[in-house]
Amino acid sequence: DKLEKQFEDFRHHLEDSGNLRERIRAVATEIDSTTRLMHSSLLLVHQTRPIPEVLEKAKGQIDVLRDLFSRIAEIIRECPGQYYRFHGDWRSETQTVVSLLAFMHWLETGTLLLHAEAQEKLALNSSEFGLDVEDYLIGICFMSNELPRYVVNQVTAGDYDCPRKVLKFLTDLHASFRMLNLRNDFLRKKFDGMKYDLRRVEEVYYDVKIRGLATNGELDGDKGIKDQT
Amino acid sequence: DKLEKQFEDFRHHLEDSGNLRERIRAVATEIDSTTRLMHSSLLLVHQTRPIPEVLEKAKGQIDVLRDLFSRIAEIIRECPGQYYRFHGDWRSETQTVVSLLAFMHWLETGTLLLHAEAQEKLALNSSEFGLDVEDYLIGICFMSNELPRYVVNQVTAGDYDCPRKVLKFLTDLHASFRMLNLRNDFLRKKFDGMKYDLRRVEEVYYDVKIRGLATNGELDGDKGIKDQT
Amino acid sequence: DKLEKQFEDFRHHLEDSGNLRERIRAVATEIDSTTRLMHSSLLLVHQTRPIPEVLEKAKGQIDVLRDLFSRIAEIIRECPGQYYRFHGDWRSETQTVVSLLAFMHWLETGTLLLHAEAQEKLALNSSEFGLDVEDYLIGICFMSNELPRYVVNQVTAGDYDCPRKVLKFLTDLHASFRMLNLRNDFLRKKFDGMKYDLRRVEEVYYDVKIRGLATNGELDGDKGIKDQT
Amino acid sequence: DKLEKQFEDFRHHLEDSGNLRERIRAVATEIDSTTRLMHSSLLLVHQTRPIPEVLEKAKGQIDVLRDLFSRIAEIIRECPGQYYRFHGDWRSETQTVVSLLAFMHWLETGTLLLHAEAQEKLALNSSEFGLDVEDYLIGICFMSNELPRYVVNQVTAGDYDCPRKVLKFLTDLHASFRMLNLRNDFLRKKFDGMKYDLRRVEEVYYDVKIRGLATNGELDGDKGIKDQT
Amino acid sequence: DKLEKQFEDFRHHLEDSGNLRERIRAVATEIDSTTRLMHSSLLLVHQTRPIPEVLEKAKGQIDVLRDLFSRIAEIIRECPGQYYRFHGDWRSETQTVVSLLAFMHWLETGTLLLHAEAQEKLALNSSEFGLDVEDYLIGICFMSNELPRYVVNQVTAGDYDCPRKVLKFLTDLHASFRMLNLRNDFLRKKFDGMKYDLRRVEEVYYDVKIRGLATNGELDGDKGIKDQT
Amino acid sequence: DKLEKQFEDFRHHLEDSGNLRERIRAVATEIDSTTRLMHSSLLLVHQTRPIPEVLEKAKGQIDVLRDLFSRIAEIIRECPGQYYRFHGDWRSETQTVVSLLAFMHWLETGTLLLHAEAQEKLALNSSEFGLDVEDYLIGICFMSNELPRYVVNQVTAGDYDCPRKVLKFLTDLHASFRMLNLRNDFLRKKFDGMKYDLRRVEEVYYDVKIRGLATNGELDGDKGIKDQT
Amino acid sequence: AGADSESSSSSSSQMKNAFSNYAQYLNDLNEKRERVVKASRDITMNSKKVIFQVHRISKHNKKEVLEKAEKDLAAVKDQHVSRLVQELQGTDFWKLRRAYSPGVQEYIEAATLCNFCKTGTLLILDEINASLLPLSDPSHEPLQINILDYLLGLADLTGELMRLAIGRISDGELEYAEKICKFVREIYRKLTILAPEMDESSDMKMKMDTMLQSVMKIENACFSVHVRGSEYIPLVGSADSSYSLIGLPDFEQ
Amino acid sequence: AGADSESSSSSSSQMKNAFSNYAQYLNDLNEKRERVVKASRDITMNSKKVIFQVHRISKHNKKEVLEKAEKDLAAVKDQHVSRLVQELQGTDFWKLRRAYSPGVQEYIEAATLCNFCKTGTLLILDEINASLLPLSDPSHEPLQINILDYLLGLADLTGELMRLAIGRISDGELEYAEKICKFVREIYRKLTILAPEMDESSDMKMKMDTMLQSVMKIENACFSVHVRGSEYIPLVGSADSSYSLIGLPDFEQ
Ligand SMILES: [Mn+2]
Ligand SMILES: [Mn+2]
Repeated sequence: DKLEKQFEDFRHHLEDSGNLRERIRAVATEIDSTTRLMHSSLLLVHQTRPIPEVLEKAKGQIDVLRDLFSRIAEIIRECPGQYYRFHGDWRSETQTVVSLLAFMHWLETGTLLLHAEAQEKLALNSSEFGLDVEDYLIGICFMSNELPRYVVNQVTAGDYDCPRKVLKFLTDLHASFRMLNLRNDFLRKKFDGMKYDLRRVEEVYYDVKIRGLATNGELDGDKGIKDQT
Repeated sequence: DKLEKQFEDFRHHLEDSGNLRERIRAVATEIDSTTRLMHSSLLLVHQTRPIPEVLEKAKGQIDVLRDLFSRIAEIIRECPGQYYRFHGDWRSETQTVVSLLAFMHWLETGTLLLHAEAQEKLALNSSEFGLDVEDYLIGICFMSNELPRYVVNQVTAGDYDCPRKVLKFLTDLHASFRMLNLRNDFLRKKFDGMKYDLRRVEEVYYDVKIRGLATNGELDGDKGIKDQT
Repeated sequence: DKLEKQFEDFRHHLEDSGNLRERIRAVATEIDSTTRLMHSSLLLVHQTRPIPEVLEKAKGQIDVLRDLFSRIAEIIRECPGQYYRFHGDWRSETQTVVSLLAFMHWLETGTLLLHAEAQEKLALNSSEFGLDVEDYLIGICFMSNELPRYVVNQVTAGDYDCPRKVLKFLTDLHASFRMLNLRNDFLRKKFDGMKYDLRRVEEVYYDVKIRGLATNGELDGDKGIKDQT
Repeated sequence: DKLEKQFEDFRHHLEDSGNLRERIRAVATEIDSTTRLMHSSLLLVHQTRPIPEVLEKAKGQIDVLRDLFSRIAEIIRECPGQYYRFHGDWRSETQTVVSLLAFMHWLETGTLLLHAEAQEKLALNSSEFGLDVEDYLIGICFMSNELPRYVVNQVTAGDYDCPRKVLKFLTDLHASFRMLNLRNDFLRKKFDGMKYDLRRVEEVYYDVKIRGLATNGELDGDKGIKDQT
Repeated sequence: DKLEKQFEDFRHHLEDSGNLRERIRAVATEIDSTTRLMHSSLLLVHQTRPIPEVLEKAKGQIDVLRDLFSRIAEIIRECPGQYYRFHGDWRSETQTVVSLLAFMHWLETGTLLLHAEAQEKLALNSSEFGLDVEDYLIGICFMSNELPRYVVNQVTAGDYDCPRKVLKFLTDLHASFRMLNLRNDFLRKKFDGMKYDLRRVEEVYYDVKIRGLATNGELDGDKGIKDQT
Repeated sequence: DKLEKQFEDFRHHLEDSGNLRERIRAVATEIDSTTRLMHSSLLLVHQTRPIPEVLEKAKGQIDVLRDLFSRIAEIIRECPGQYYRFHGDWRSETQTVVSLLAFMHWLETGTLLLHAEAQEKLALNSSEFGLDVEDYLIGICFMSNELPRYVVNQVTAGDYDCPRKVLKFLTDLHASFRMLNLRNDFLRKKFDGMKYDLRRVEEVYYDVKIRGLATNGELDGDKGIKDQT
Repeated sequence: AGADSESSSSSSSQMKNAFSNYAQYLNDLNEKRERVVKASRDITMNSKKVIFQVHRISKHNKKEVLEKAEKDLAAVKDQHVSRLVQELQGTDFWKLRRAYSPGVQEYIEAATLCNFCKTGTLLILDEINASLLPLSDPSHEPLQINILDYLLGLADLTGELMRLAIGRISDGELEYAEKICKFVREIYRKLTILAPEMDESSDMKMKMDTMLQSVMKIENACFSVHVRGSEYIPLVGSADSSYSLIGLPDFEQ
Repeated sequence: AGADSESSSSSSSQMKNAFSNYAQYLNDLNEKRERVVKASRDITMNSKKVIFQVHRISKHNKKEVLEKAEKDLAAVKDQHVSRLVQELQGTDFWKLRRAYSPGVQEYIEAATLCNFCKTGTLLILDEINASLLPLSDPSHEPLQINILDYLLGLADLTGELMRLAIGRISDGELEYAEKICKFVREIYRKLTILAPEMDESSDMKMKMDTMLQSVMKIENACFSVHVRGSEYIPLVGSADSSYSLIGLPDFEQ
């Protein structure tokens, strides 16, 4: 009868979305492994290995990520309009991806990886399967957390120009975030933490400055972190 | 520059979705008021007022609900593909709506309001703006919670055949739910609660039966709750 | 300087209001003791002592209460307009007072003690020092919590008509409360609890009815709880 | 060097036990599915289907369970002495298995499934891979929770001798449990719940007795629940 | 009868394991006292007492520990295969033991105390009664937490080469841990904390370096912390 | 009858002790006000006012405290042997008193206010109405919490020798506390907090030392905080 | 500077001395507390056994069961409560109250339960305290249980009486259950007035809630039996002299 | 029975009547509360914007920034605080305090912050209340902020001052930071005495903890700059007239 038929349909429906979710989680787990590898490589930057060398290994994984995201996109394509139904299953991993890509991009160019550029790197496409703006922003906050440590270790290794560059970058980034009217949520909390990163970098810049160690490059005429490599 | 432009865009984006969310919440609040009115009318069923009279008032609100849901649908139409991004903002109200409609339908026909029928009553349309299956199922669980009280009051009022009918209905409903492979989530918890409703109705049926009050209608040859009206 | 002066003034002001609060608290503590005595007397109703006897002792305390409230009113008169500044210091005691008075009134008359009647009993006066409506309503909810226990013990003592009467009263009371537009606050929570009282009384009535113990007084032709006294 | 070697070893060690745990969890999930099937079949006992028919389907799954447990045993054999390291990963499923087997056994024989018998049914072996005593006891408590419902439904279906038998069985079981000195843990809490099952069965027995419906079989000379089938 | 016999057996079983657990807990409490004595002695290292003197007193307790662990091993020998059943009763104390031994070892040799070495020091034996690998790793994390404080106090005392050595050690240790695929459990949480230790040591090294206080020993040519004694 | 008499007696007894408690609480509230005044005066030490000036005002309150404690002693004399029955009603205030007296004493002499000295200052007498040792110890812990802030502000004000002195004092105090066998209670928790004070002072000393700001007074040849006054 | 160094190290050694006194004080106190806690635990355990024994009561074995229970209770007093006497001299009586209170409360629970079963009345505190006098030799102050522990024990008693009532109903002794019901209601009523006046009344407040639950459980059970019983009478008639509301055989014998 | 039935149904209809009065009362009250809450939210939002504006301050733009902030603050008062006047007549001033308190506190925060930046002193309550007088027309009692809300707002002010101090340090204005530090310490000291005397002091107790954190953050920042600065002087000498402790360009302009 109709009742049985309905519940039979529901069973299929629930199983299907259960399977879908599992498939997504499986890919998300792979993304997690990949980012852990990348992160491990990138950590060497704190031991002042040359940046190109450090980036090389990490870059090798971007193709892998691209492939993994395309697999999620493919899965989502099976259930049009339900991107946000399953979003929670891959978002935290995506935020980590953004933070790593943005860190790499910054090491290379000294500039912020834009949302559009992040999508491009991951071969995503807003109209089909895009990068959620809040995930992007949270990822950027995570990246900011790495910078104080980077600056400290760079100075230790003798790169006295680094604090100036990072300070300029973080100051601009912080100002940009302040333009946003954030709700009282996770993103807001992450953003609030950014000001401590800023303060620590200011201190290091000051330490270098008073010792006459800082080169006299103007903060405005910044030429990117890339110069140092 | 591009950075500024990006954050300017983000600001608009965040404000837009904030506004959208507020508009949805406003409609959801209205749905809540409407269901409270309906619930108040339906409560008279426990005072054994004639069912048609009880239903009449509640039915009058269905048009209002239909209108409210069409307003949410309209809002969602502004951001295609993001139904599930905002779903949390109206789902709990929707579950209450389903529970009331299903209770009314059962009072009238003695059968379960199907998902398709619920959509129809609310003039929803799966392909555009449908009723989420889990919301439907949770609503049905809520309805089941009303039945023990109904049975007790009906027996008090001298309707000794009611427990048998309700037991039959709940047993079938419970069996149908058991076909589903539920995840360990809210729906599962609600469904787990249904077994207490079932047990209570069994006890009332037992009370009636042991005293020889039950009519000898067979459980199999049930003709629905509607007969009593 | 004016800064010092301001903080000095503040200290005096806060000390003054602190003293006032302490005086109020002292009276509130006495109200508490008095209501405990009353409550203890009223508890005898569960041992099916004759109602007039039970009420007599409790009634003796009403004069005491009246006096205590007049003392609070006097204190408040010292700080015109600040009734609600100190309201929190006697409101929970007042709610208990209302619940006891309403229970006594119901035992005697079978009807609900109205707000105006409660004020009258306590010799309060809305224009000067009145009974806050929400406190009154909360007190009524507390009274409702006593009824299921009362019904159970009355039936055990052989009064099989009691459930019917109480059910009628509680049903009407519950319906009256549903007319109120409650915010999501303490009163709402208390009112939500009333439905469990109602359900419990329905079950007791059911237990009595199904065993043919209930007299056949119709629910409509209720003659009030007072008849039994 | 030694450090690297050690962590390399650890990595293998942790991966191995991670894999092991996953393999165990996979089997435990299968046990869960199997018990859900069994439970579904057994629920028909409340709809008074003939016991042999009900048992038949459920019994068919015992082989499956035996096989699943042998698979866990096999896995555990790979890491001798570590039964209790992974015990938490299958214990809750095992408790459910015990409760179902004990219920089936009781339906068939009217007696308690002993620990040794439970091991036998599952082809377990204390010296290698046994059934933990506390898991067994918790499973028995779960079974007891099913009995009041069973009794109510049996009486409804006209089996008036059932309450006497169940009461005798539960009374003995409860007395046996009281011999144990339980710590203040989960098992103790489950056991504390058993007294409510006992009380409910007592009430049903009483209901039947006062109506002269109970057969005059003596409680002492109980011949097992099996007679009724 | 069999039922009684079974529960009689269970009573013995439960009492026996209760006693066993109590005996283990008694030894664990003694381990706790001993480690507190050791810890007290070791704290003097922060007051820059000569390391050999500091170690001497602490080393005196190792024999005591060895003896206590042999007592636990003996108790466990009474119930073969149940090491992990009672593991929770001594594991937290064991982790502290590992952290102290590892700290002492590092002070003496500048290297990490390996798992095998830790077992040796405590006269444990993997095949009978070994040191659980996760307990060892957690203990190592605890040790890492002591290092930032140590470095700060050493620099204060004028040992400017210490940060370099500790940084090298911690960096390697951290990298080793990163090889492990940790589950989301207590160990993972403790390991996550290690990165704060690392960061703090980097900062101290930075402070020393930027002021030209660091000797120019290369990070690679580290000769161990022992040199300084 | 004797039952009534007993409860009547109890009521009198409890009312009496309730009154006593209220009288004690009233004095305790006055102690609280007094210590707040003292605390507020002592806070000026962070603004590097000359210590004698800061102490003067606070010292003026000691007589008041002495008087208040004698009033509690007098009340307690009414119920011999029940000191510890009411202890909870003044202990938290007493702990604050100890912390302030000990802070003042340390500012003046650079040494710890001993238990006997604290009693003397308050004109207490162990044999009649003494200062509970645990209250004393908790008060000392509270005092330790003030020291890091004090050191920071002293350094800012140019006193570079302060960290060394405070570190010496705190290290000794911490070592002394470690001699105590603390149970797992409030005192233990407070003492555990002392290690953070110690660590913070070590860090401040480090900050001063690494910049060559510390005078080269040796830690062993400490001349006490008093010198600075 | 030499003098200073001396004064500093002497102040430091003064501190060490003082702290070794504090350490001694705390060690003594902790050891005593440990002994009191152990005694309290033994009192609790053995009082619980007495309570367990009382619950073995049935229509037919009342006398034997209660005799055994009373003998056991006396043993608890002589062997374990007695251990508290020399520990709780002077201010320690109140200082260590937390350490022994659970045991004493459980003892009160057991003693009052036995007494109720035997006499149907409440054993009052004076009587209990009188029974403790022989434990003390003349050189010690006698141990006298305080009102607070007595009342807290009484609060727990109602829980046991609830179990007893349910058991008696199962056993057909409805009147006995009703007697318990009255008794418990009366205790609840009395404590309603006293509870808020007690030291640290929040514990007691929680116990009052539990107590009301217990009272209502008894009332509901009596109600249940009553309405069920109402069906019984028309069936068998009141002539049945072996009338028992449930009349199950006594499984627990 | 007929009469009884009448009396019963009349008592029932009496109840219904009474409840429709209660319903009216609650509806009116809720609507008023809703309006007050909305006004409070608007005051909060706009006061926060004023505070935000103040934080845009730098060494060089002080005057413009503060002028704008003051203008905005005046607008908050005229457009939003004014909405409270007719709502809070009579006992409603205290009855609805919870509904408007957050907004008023935030307004206090903004007003005192502006004033501190301009004059370096604390704006006192009398002055604030005087500035509110023009809002009321003669037929109404004037709106006068109560002490409690003023003190609660002051407590929050210290958090903003902390942010301001940190910003000033980054900007090289160490002396300004030290001035803030002194000011905040003084407020903290004053509130130490008052806080426990306030109505419902638990809120304030939490704020006091936060305030102490803020004070210490400023102190630590001053300490940090101080010890770092100590290294600066030997390097560049005090002759450098463009001496600035950090001397970063002002990014926020
Ligand atoms: Mn008990
Ligand atoms: Mn703020």
